[in-house]
Amino acid sequence: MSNETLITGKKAENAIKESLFLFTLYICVTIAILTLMTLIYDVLSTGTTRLTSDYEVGLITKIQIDNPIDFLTTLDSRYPDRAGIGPAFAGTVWLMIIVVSVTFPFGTGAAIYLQEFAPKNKITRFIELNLTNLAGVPSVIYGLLGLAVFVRLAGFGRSVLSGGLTLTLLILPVVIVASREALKAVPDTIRQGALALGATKFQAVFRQVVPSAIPGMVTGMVLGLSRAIGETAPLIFMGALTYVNYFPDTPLSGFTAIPIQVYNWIGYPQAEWKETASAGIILLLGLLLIMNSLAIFIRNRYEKDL
Amino acid sequence: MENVNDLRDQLTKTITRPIEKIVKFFITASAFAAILISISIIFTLLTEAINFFQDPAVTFKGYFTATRWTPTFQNPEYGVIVLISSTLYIAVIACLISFPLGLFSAIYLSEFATKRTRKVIKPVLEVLAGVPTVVFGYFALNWITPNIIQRFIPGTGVFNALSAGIAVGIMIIPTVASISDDALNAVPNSLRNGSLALGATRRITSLKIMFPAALSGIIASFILGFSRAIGETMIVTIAGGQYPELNLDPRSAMYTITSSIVNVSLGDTPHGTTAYNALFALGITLFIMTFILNIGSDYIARKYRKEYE
Amino acid sequence: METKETVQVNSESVFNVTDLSVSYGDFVAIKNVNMDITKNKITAFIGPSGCGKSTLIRSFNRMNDLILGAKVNGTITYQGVDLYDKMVDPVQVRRRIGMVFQKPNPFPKTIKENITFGLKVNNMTDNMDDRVEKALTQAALWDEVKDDLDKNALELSGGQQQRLCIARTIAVEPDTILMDEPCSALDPVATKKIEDLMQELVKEFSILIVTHNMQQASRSSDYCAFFTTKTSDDGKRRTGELVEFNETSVMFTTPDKELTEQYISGRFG
Amino acid sequence: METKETVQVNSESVFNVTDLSVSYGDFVAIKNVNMDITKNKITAFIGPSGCGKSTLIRSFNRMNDLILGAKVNGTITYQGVDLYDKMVDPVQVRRRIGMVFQKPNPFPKTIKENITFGLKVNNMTDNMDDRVEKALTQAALWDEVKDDLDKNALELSGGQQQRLCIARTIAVEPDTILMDEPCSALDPVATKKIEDLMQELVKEFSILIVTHNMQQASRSSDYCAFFTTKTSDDGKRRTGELVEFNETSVMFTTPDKELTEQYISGRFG
Amino acid sequence: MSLQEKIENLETDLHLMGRLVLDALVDGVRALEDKDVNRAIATIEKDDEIDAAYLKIDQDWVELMATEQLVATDLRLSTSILQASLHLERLGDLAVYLGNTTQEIFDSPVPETVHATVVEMGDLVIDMASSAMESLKNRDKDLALATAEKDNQVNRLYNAMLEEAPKIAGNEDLFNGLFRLVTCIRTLERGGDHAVDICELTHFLVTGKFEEF
Amino acid sequence: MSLQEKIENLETDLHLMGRLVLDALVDGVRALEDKDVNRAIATIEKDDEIDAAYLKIDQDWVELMATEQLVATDLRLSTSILQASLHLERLGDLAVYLGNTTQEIFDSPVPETVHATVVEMGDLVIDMASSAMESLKNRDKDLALATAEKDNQVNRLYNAMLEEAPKIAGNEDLFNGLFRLVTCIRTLERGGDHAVDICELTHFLVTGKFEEF
Ligand SMILES: Nc1ncnc2c1ncn2[C@@H]1O[C@H](COP(=O)(O)OP(=O)(O)OP(=O)(O)O)[C@@H](O)[C@H]1O
Ligand SMILES: Nc1ncnc2c1ncn2[C@@H]1O[C@H](COP(=O)(O)OP(=O)(O)OP(=O)(O)O)[C@@H](O)[C@H]1O
Ligand SMILES: [Mg+2]
Ligand SMILES: [Mg+2]
Ligand SMILES: O=P([O-])([O-])[O-]
Repeated sequence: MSNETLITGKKAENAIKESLFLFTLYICVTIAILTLMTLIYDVLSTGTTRLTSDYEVGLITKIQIDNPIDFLTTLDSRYPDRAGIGPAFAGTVWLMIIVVSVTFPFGTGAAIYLQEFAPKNKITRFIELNLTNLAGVPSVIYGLLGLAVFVRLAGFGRSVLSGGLTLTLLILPVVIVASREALKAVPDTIRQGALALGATKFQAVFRQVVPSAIPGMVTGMVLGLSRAIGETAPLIFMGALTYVNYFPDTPLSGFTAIPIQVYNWIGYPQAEWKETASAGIILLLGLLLIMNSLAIFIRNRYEKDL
Repeated sequence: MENVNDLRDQLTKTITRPIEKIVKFFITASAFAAILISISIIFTLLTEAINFFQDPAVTFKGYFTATRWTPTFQNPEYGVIVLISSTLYIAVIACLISFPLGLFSAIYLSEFATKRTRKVIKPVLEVLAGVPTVVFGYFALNWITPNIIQRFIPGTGVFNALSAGIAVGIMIIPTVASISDDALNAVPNSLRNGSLALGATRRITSLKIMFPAALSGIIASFILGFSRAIGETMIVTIAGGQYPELNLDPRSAMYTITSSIVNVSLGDTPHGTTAYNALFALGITLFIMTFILNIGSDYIARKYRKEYE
Repeated sequence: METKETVQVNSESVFNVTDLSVSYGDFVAIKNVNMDITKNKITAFIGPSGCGKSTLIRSFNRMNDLILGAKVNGTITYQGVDLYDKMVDPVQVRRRIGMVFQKPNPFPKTIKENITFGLKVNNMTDNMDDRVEKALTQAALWDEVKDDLDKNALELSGGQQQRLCIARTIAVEPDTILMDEPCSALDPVATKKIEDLMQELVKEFSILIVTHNMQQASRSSDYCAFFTTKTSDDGKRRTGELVEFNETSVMFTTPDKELTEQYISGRFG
Repeated sequence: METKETVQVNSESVFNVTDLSVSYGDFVAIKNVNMDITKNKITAFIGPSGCGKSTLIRSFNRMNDLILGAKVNGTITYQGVDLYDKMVDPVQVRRRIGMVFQKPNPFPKTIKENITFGLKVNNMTDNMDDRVEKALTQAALWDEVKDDLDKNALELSGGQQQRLCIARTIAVEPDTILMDEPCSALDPVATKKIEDLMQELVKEFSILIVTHNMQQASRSSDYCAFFTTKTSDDGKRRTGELVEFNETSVMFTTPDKELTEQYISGRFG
Repeated sequence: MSLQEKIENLETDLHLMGRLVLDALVDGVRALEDKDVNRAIATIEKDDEIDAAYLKIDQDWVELMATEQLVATDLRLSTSILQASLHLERLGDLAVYLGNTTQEIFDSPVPETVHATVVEMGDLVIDMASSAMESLKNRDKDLALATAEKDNQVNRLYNAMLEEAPKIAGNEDLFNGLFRLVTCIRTLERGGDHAVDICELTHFLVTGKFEEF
Repeated sequence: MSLQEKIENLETDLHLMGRLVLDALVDGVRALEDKDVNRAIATIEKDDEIDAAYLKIDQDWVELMATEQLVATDLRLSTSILQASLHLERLGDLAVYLGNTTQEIFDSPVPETVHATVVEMGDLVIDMASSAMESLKNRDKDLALATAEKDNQVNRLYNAMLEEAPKIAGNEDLFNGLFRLVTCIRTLERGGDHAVDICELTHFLVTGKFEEF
């Protein structure tokens, strides 16, 4: 066999096909990334003017919204330049508190049961199937469910509690699945190791497995929350879209939330509202970014340990 | 050696603590809550939907054959086919955008990207996946429609199916890319090395070895993406418009199941009216469609996971 | 139960296995095992893959209980007590009969916590520091880690991890240590260290070890059991069986069974 | 390039390694390797974990190109051609120098497709069926699978999978086969089969094998290279080095170096 | 080469060596019987070949043990081969001794009875050595036992002859001690050889080389 | 027990056996020198101990080889131990022969010169055997070589004596052949033993048991 093929060979011919293929891939990735960039750029460029502007429109205007903090604390208004996102922001905070306090115990509890204790039988399998399906059920349907169960049946009315519980139902499957993944990622050898030392099943799970899985569970929780924070559709059914211009003070108060407020503003025909909507979106994206970074941070910090 | 009886006493000394029982009860109950949620979804949707069909104005036949969806009109028509076709139409546009872009991005990420590039792009895609849909809706309405659609396809309305479809497509790219990437990554590295060691190029390796090996996972990502597109609400509500008639022109507005649900609920439809009940009929229709897709995707995904475990 | 008290226990043997078989559902993995395991000796289980060595060794501390569908028939008595008696709590059994696994599996915690975990679940919370030191010393690891007890155990090398796993096993003062291929994930140098360690430990513990490595069995065990899979007459079921149980020196020089000879001299199959 | 043609190639040797070192970024994994690999012989690489055996063997077919940051210095000539010459296409190199990996890695396709894949990418599409049969026969697998060529390769046993991987490697008619611990995932019976197979294959191919198993090196190789890690004077860097390269029979009876003797007789470290 | 083949080769070599030694023995005994100096010289010359065969077996054996882990029958076989080769080597020496003796006595008068007995014993030893190798080849325990029993006859002849010799010499009392001492001398001479052989082992242990001192 | 310890034990056993054999040789030579029948009997009795030591070494050796893979120095050492034990065993036989001879001749007249030479040779062999074992113990190649050279002196004495003996007997021509044949007989007797030893190997190969036939 000659050695020439090693040197000349079909390198060139291959190279063309290879580069072409790689080029296609580059294009696809670029488009995917570029749209995101465009989206963010568009929002930023429209919204920042709103957040930094100090111009006055109209005659009665006295409240000048000229910095982001004011935007966060001010009430909504009929005038785009004076509309703040205060009640919506407060509503979102309320929602988050309700969601976390209900989802965390139930989500992790269910995950621990299913992953560690559930017998491998038809009932368990049925629960699992339910969960995968629930995770994929469109959010509007949760809205309908919340409407029927919390608003009407439980009599919570169109309140922040109903909204929070509805969002809880929405992200519960996501959190359960993520927590299960975190538990699943704990090698079986850890369980066996603990049991072989004479630990009871309970000790093995709660002293070794769960602590190892906590970072993953928290990450799942954070990601679930970040989904909840941006959800709009189900909250529409909670009356969040009606003009709410006060801060909720009890769980049974009416409320609105940031994405709803944004949706509201998008709906107004005047061009100035675009800027206000953008400002709302910037806030929303900012919150998401913080939560995602948190999730990534936790994951990177603890992932290599296992 | 110790006495056999002592030993037996020791070995039979079982310890149980009440706290363990309580905790176990609680977590078991949590898990069963999942069933409860599903049952309540089906139950609430069904009961109200049954009320809907009991209205003499509504016929089962009409529900599936009428070509208009006008529940709040004087002479209401309930042609769900309008909504279903719009929904599928927009979903298909979304898939045409997201499948190739998502899949090729996944191939790039798992087969060609250096570790560093991957480390940047993966989180970016994840962030993209987390962007609230209302933002995509805003983007479709305020950027895609004026800057792309209306510029290149004159005569397009402010609300149009194309723009909504594209935005939905962009929204599900990360889903498709991320699950496909997971599927490609689940293929053991040893297969890649095996192929390269036989003298295959990277292109052949990714197309002939890695892609088929990850196929079931990729299909699962497609199905899930499609299901997401069908259930997507805010984008289509904001950018897709509400054209209540059967229509296949992408430049015009369309009326998806989800946006009609939102619209009905927005209006001051009183509780108990047929129009109100229609919400739940639509809900169950949507539920069934996504249910089938989700279960299918899960089934296929499970299969591929088993292959390499 | 009363009848059990009359059982005559050979003071030399720690386990007596009688007519043992283990099945997974319908599938009988290993059957008809009869053997007495001698105290303070190393007994090795060898045989081709799938002959049921792991299945069998897991029966000695009821780890099989954790496997879905696994069912043990026959009896294993441990110092005269039937391990599968309904009244016997497997958790207690595992405190007396420790186990070391194929892949080192330290908990993702500090070195010290790896050892104190076992102590805590066994209520051995007095003199914890002394116990930690003693266990690590016995496992020939103390000198290497004494200044780093708070280091994460996962930062240790594979061989050190395995010795840590042995340390945490002996810390709870079992009588017997079961080892399922404890060196198969280790390089020869680390393997040598573990083998040397076994020679030390056997003075105090009885050791059962499954190994794929015939040389390991031959050089480090006192007794050796050879298992193989036999195919049923209709060719459908393959079940593990004990072929020969003998002193290691006899097994490797003058095995009783032709099959053993074929296996140990590599002419199997 | 012209100059290369004048290189005097020892007709006996297939690779000449000169002053080779491989680094990952700043970390030098192995350095100063000089050796001639003899044609149609089995050459084994042994040494403690982390001494750079895998790193080195991957240099022989430029699989190191695929590892980020891996950098090869010095020269490896293959039948007189510098493998790291800029003009040399690594894809072509890998067609001539096959590789078998530690864990059997058949493609999740049929048995037949596993072999035809390599044939296709190498444009050897004539007489595919014959080539498939020949490769499987050479890999001592034909009889076991000839009726099931369309069975999924993943359904084969571990040992069969590894032989299939060998079959698909030899199907593309390389001159040399590199094997990185090809038996470490196999049981002794399957290992024996692969070793027997190597004895057959070496009549036609040159074989380089990395093995952790000293017995395997001693019983199946003709030449043996022993590597070890040496710590730099400041105790910070650990670099792999070739300690001894010798005929296997000499290495295992009268090694030249004290270090080799310590390693092969298990007194290392 | 597989382990199987390596052991088989080693055993074949042993039996080839056995053949050589038997040939040498036959030559030695016949040479002595016929006072055939040429044949005696031939016998002596064969010893180099025997020694070479012995060396090869030892070397191959060490290589085999170094490269393979032998157990059970394989191990016993290879051990037997090593030890048998040593015995054969010394039987080869015996043949040489017969050859040397033939050279010394071919022109001396020797008592007929003694001469006849030596030849008889020689034939017996040839027979025994041959059977012994046969038994080893065929793993024939019974043949081995039967062969071993023949040694009694050798011993009987030996003792009878040692008592006979002084009588033949003419003065039993006077010569008894002398003859016995001569056999001691022969025995001690062999003892020296054993010591030398141990020295060779030292050399082998230190250098790894088999060498005749 | 670690490999290291096992080999060390084996070597210790060999040197203990060496001690036994040397003691037996000293006893044998001294008994012959002094015509001391009691000491001769003691010598003969020691052989059982030697045989037992030999058997133990062989058994342990096989066990060692079966359970450990030895290479390089370890392998050479254990091989040397095995072979040395065989040589020692035969040196033990030599001592027994001297003991037996002493019993035969203690009341016979023996020519002074021959008697003296035998003792001289005996002392030489003792010296050689002792040095040989010493060289093996200390891995002393030079001592081994020096020791091996002493064999020349043994051979010289042997040849000289064989020429001397017929003269002492009174009729060189008549006795030359006779004496030489007697040494052949002694040699052949030992040959028979070698054949028996091979037979023992057959037995060992088949049954795995070391047994004296
Ligand atoms: N959890 C399980 N469920 C069903 N079958 C099992 C299970 N574990 C093992 N088996 C089967 O039981 C048989 C014995 O398995 P086991 O793991 O005990 O073998 P082994 O001798 O330890 O093999 P190896 O040497 O490969 O570890 C095998 O046929 C295996 O497939
Ligand atoms: N991709 C890589 N990047 C950085 N360092 C590496 C990489 N691969 C290996 N190394 C390092 O190079 C050294 C040699 O590794 P290599 O895998 O070649 O050793 P080896 O002799 O094959 O060991 P083993 O017997 O465990 O397989 C090790 O210190 C290892 O940590
Ligand atoms: Mg196992
Ligand atoms: Mg490696
Ligand atoms: O081999 P020897 O008969 O002289 O012991």
